[in-house]
Amino acid sequence: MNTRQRNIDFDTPMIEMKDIVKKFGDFVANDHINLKVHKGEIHALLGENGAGKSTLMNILYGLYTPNSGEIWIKGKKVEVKNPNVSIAHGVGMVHQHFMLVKPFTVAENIILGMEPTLGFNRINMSKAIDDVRQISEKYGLQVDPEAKIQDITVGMQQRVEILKALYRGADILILDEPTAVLTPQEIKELIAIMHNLTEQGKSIILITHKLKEIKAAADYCTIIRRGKRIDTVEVRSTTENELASMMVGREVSFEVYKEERQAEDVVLKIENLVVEDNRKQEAVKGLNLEVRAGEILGIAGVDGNGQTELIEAITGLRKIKSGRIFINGKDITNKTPREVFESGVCNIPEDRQKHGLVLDYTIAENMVLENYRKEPFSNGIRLNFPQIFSFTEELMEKFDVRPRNKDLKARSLSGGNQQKVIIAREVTNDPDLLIAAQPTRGLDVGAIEFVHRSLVDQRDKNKAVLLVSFELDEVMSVSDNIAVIYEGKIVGMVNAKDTNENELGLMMAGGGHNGSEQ
Amino acid sequence: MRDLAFILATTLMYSTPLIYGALGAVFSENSGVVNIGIEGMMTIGAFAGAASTYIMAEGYGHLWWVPWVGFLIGGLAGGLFGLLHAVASVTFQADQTVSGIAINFLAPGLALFLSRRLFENATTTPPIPLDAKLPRPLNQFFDLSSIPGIIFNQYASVYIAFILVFVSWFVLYKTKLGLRIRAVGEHPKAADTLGVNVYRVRYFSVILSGILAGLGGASLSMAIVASFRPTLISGQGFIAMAAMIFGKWKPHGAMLACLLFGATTGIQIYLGSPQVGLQVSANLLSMIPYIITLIVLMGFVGKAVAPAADGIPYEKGDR
Amino acid sequence: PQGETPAPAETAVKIAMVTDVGGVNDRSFNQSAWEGLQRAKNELGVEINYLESKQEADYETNIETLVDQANDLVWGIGFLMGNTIEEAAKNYPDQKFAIIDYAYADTPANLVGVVFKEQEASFLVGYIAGKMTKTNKVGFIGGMDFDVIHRFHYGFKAGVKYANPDVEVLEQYANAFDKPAIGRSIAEGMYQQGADIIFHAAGDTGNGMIEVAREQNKYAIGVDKDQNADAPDHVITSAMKRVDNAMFNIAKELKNGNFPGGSTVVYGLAEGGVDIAPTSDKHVPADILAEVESLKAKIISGEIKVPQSKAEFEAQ
Amino acid sequence: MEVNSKKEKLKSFLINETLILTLLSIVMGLLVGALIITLSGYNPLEAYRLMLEGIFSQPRYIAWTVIRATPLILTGLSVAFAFRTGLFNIGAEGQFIIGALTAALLGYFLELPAILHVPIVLCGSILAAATWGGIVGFLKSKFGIHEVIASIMLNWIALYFMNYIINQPGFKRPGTEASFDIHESARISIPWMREVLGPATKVNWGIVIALVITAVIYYLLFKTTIGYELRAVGYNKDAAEYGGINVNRSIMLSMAIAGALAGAAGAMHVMGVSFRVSVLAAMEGYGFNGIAVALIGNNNPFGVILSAFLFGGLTYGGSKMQTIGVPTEVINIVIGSIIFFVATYRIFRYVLVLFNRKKLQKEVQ
Ligand SMILES: Nc1ncnc2c1ncn2[C@@H]1O[C@H](COP(=O)(O)OP(=O)(O)OP(=O)(O)O)[C@@H](O)[C@H]1O
Ligand SMILES: Nc1ncnc2c1ncn2[C@@H]1O[C@H](COP(=O)(O)OP(=O)(O)OP(=O)(O)O)[C@@H](O)[C@H]1O
Ligand SMILES: [Mg+2]
Ligand SMILES: [Mg+2]
Repeated sequence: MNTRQRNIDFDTPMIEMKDIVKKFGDFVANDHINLKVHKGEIHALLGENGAGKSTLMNILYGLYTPNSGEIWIKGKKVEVKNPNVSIAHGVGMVHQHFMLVKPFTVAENIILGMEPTLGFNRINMSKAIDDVRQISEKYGLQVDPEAKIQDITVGMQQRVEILKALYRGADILILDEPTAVLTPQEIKELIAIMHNLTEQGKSIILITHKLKEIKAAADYCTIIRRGKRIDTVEVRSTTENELASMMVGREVSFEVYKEERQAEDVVLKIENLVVEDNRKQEAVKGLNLEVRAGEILGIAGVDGNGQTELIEAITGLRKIKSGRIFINGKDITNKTPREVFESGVCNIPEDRQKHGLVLDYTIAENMVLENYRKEPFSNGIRLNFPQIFSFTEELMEKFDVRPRNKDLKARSLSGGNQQKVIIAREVTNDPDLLIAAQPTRGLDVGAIEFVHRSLVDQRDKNKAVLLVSFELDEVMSVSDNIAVIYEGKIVGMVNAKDTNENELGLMMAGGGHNGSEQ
Repeated sequence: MRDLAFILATTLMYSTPLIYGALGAVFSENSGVVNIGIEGMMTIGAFAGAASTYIMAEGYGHLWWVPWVGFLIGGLAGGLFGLLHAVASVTFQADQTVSGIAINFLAPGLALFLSRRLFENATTTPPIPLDAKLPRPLNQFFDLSSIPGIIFNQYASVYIAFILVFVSWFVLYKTKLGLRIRAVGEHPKAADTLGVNVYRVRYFSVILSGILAGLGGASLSMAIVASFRPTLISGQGFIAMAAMIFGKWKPHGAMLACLLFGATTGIQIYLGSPQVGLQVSANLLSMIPYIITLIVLMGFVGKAVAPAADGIPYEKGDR
Repeated sequence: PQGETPAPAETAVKIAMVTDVGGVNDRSFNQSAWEGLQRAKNELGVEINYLESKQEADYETNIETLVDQANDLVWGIGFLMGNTIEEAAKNYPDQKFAIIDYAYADTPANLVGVVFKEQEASFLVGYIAGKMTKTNKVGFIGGMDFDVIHRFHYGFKAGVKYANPDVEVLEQYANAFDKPAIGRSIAEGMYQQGADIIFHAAGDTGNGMIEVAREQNKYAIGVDKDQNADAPDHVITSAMKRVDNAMFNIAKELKNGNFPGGSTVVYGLAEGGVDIAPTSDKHVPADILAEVESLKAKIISGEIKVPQSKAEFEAQ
Repeated sequence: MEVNSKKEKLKSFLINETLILTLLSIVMGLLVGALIITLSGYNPLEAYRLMLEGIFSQPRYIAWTVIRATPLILTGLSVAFAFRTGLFNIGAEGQFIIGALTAALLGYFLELPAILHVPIVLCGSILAAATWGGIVGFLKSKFGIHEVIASIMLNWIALYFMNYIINQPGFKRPGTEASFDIHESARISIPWMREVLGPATKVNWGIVIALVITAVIYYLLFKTTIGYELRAVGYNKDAAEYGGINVNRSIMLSMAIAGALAGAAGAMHVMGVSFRVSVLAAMEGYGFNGIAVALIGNNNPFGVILSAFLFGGLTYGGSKMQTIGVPTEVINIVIGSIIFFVATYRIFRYVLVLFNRKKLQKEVQ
């Protein structure tokens, strides 16, 4: 798959990190880590959630100061006190969580900190826009410099992030999980861009949890486990399974094992649903859908085709313009979120920090976010904390939430563990319909395996599961049936066993030819 | 017509100190630091402006620069408390509301304390001589009793306020500095990763906010009246803060909100004046500005959104 | 505080006062009261002290603190303390109290209420205004709609009318004692309407008015104290309330053992309790001042009865 | 084991970091005050002795401190409660006024036996102030008006409204600028305490009621489903909505409760101390001081009690420093400094770290 011509210059090390140690309090996030990246190389970092990848890169970029260790950039020892130093030495970083100022335009975000000016400190905006156009053409990263960030897609935002680095003349790019929020199409484009960049002599450090991407993009891969470097391997000569087991320290299965079973009664029924998005445009346009008990229905589709609005409409977070929604034959159209929940719908939300958790509540408090009014957690008035605590402890054990401390605030958990808390809560409610939106985004393979297992378990308990994901692999391996959404409508319905990426990709692109190259 | 001119003149006069205060709040909050200490900063500015001008006028006679220096001293005094607020809320990542409230106790306390030390135990300063007050630049062009005269017979501080609104808008939306201030207020970490010094930008903005608020206080004690009194500010700092929110954290918006407030006060005074001869309780008339403000808010203004990082202390290396 | 009597005699009389929220140096009646006590210290050798109030809740505790300090007489300054002082007098029957600006229907024996005939001084400044106006329009700015302010208001109107029935009085209440910007606006409006002299009874709010007079070179009339110093060329006179005299007199009577407990003492022109400012001769022509003197006599003799409320004014 | 952990809990409750840092802040604030007093030419020790004596030397003084603290507990609680639910209640001042006014009206115009009169006056005032606070919540949830603007406007409206009502004939006591006194039956004084503590000391049941209300609020906020909902909305509206909580209703409820608390402060002030309402020329500051009290108390109901006592003690005892001439604004400077140090508690950590580093260096040498 990785078919490009490699042009690594092994005589020119761009980055050398030697014996880096970083502690947060007593916790050792980086434990004597070494890393070497050459000119023209794409070097992947692989590790479980919380292994210390982002920490290491933040050190390289000057956001954290290491407790000990040395950093050499282009053969010179550098003390990276702050990002200004690393930027000056040609290091650019695209962060795991986007560092974009939402109300600003693309151009404003790119030039921030290095603004071209006229007299009076005035920003030379037309020059800025021209500059942005130029570099975006040079590296094949198309963007509209005058669009506001809040109005463009995540894929576009990703490009802006890369352009920010390139605008500063970076020749070493750190990409921290750049693909976590991208659609398959966008990922493909990004990998092409990365190869294009290395051809122009840039080096890239790529962090990702997706082994397929590492195989497709990277030359070398350094594996980190619990803050320690395990090994650095040549990607070409290592299989995905080897990478995964080095990272987790055990065998990981990628196949989602599930038994055949017969779907039963219709649980969710949607008729001619029309929903508007925030800008009052119709995002869902007359959609029909059925999900049955004992079935995992996957919804495949490119981001922005109405998935978000569809889920919000079902769960009561968004008003419906027309159409009807039924759960077990009961009409829940335009009911409140609580009424929808009461009728047996649970939801693993797309944005776990915005909707899924009250970050300043403890894990225990978060575990009863929907159930706090019910027995045994309260008598309707008084919260029964002993019950809430024992329930939480039980779930944390069962779903392996780490660290095992119910009194911690949700904020202090890693992303993967935050997701586990939500899944534990939603699955334990034992809903007739479980909706899972992007449930594995940003999770490591071990955690992904766990999430998939949980979804299949629900199905096996004869519950209905609606899975929405931008990852075709996930949709194909977990679902029984797949519905393809395009421009607010279901444009195709296939059995997961009888389809392939090509067919789905074609439908996801509205039947056109765009997604059909694979 | 004359009545309208009167209302307009009152509007300009009354809204001026509010505009300074509101602009101060605009800068601070756009950089992500809530400043509820505007009230205190205005108080200390009012004192420092009036007291220093009086002392200089005593010492140097009535030279042209005396009021200007006094005005600046008023601003600097406010700026000093801006610095204090910045130390607390930027360096020590204090809860910004707490620090602002502290300033609302400290600044007026210090103003009274200094006043007693300087002026024989008096909590009010002696009046500034007329020719040591700020000038009234357009005064000589219009006959005082003519309609333009009524409207434009204003102190320089009034015109400066409006110039500052434009300058603030220009700085915030057209300059490098402004881009950085707003970036720091929206997403400090993003700015930090691009090498923008978040702390320095916030220090700058908060100190500037104090200076503007201080000028606002001085515009009251050196133009509208000619002395400092303990009750001089009495809540105007809070009104200015409300105006800043009303104006959606923008200089021009805040200005419009201040003008609305000034205009309704003008209408209130006009309705209570002998020529209207309305037989309505003064207490009911006094409610007018506040009620109209609420009604306008209900009718015209949608949800106001603060800068995303407003009120959140920035800590390097935080998640 | 500033310098207690050095080596007080064993039997030194101790007098103390609780100020209103304005504080002791408010350039107004609190300060005037303190000056009265200071004069009593200098001339009568009494020991004096004060406590400032920051808010209404301080009145009671300040009074109690002064009672604890074994003062012979405790003053409350300002009618806002009326109820509190009355309660204190009932609670401490052996302690002497006095209050400025309050008259009780039924005064306890250990309490003296001191009130002023503000209307008399206001009448005089009204007369001056009525005589000196060139536009036949004068103005009055009231602070809040209080009875005390009404005395200034209608005394002034009566004085103007007495001087010249053709003179129109523009009247407006600012509904605040602490908003000079509003005082300023009202004054600007009145001067625009053609008034050339304005009298205020509005505390700090009136300050805005004096400022406009200064700027527009118009005349202003001050209140409570001689406010000429605030604008020497423009404040032509002031309706003075000699709180200092009252404080001094009561101190003297206390020292001589004839504390007028159980009564309301009224200070008018006759008692030297109200007057026009001594600096009036700077601006007011001598002939008018001479007429004012004769008016004083008529008021003292009761020949002229000055109204102190709207009802009384309209009845005349 | 059980007992031990309970002991531990109690210990960590009593000697927690917040408390220690707050105490340090108080000490620092007093030091700043001492500096100012010295600069004014007075003896700070003498001044502070007067203050402490003024608070503690007689039971009567302690009683006054309690009386002073009572309304502050409730306005502080009002602000703290709103903070906990994500709202800034800068409107406690106006809610206090509405509570006081309603108490004066009901206390004067109704004639009932005390057993009915007291609860009716109290409940009526609380209801009125809750409505007043609820308006802010309504404006916020219905029109998106920021609670800070709405509260500031309503503060002034409340002030002028009260002045207007007091001026109505039949309510205003002639010859005064205040209302008639409320009837004895509406008062919450404790007459026999006056025999003990001196006739002027207005000891009343307010403190007991305030402490009970505080406990109720603590329970409501942290132990009940309603508190769970309100806090969730305060932390994360989106997640709360997702969890089935009606966000708009929560905002209104929260502001109404905050209003009720400030209103209770106003009512108890009228029923226990002033017995009437007077025309106000300016804000009295109960609500604004409540903000300071809430913040010093770390928005914790029990912290609020302690900080209200601190605040009450400083203002009451501090006023006695005037006896040697120390001006009253020194107290404001002290309070301001304390709040400032509470805000910048990290200063102490910083100093501590520096100190430890030096010690370490010494050890190395
Ligand atoms: N600022 C911080 N303070 C304390 N602990 C931190 C901080 N940043 C990271 N950590 C901890 O350090 C560890 C490594 O975190 P890091 O973000 O580097 O993980 P990662 O490998 O990037 O994980 P992921 O794949 O989830 O992004 C985690 O356990 C995390 O909780
Ligand atoms: N102080 C001012 N004086 C005159 N005109 C101004 C001033 N401030 C702003 N303007 C005008 O108002 C316009 C709007 O300003 P700005 O671009 O900052 O608002 P915006 O971000 O578009 O706000 P919104 O999205 O709320 O409309 C500007 O194009 C400018 O011409
Ligand atoms: Mg990471
Ligand atoms: Mg979407």
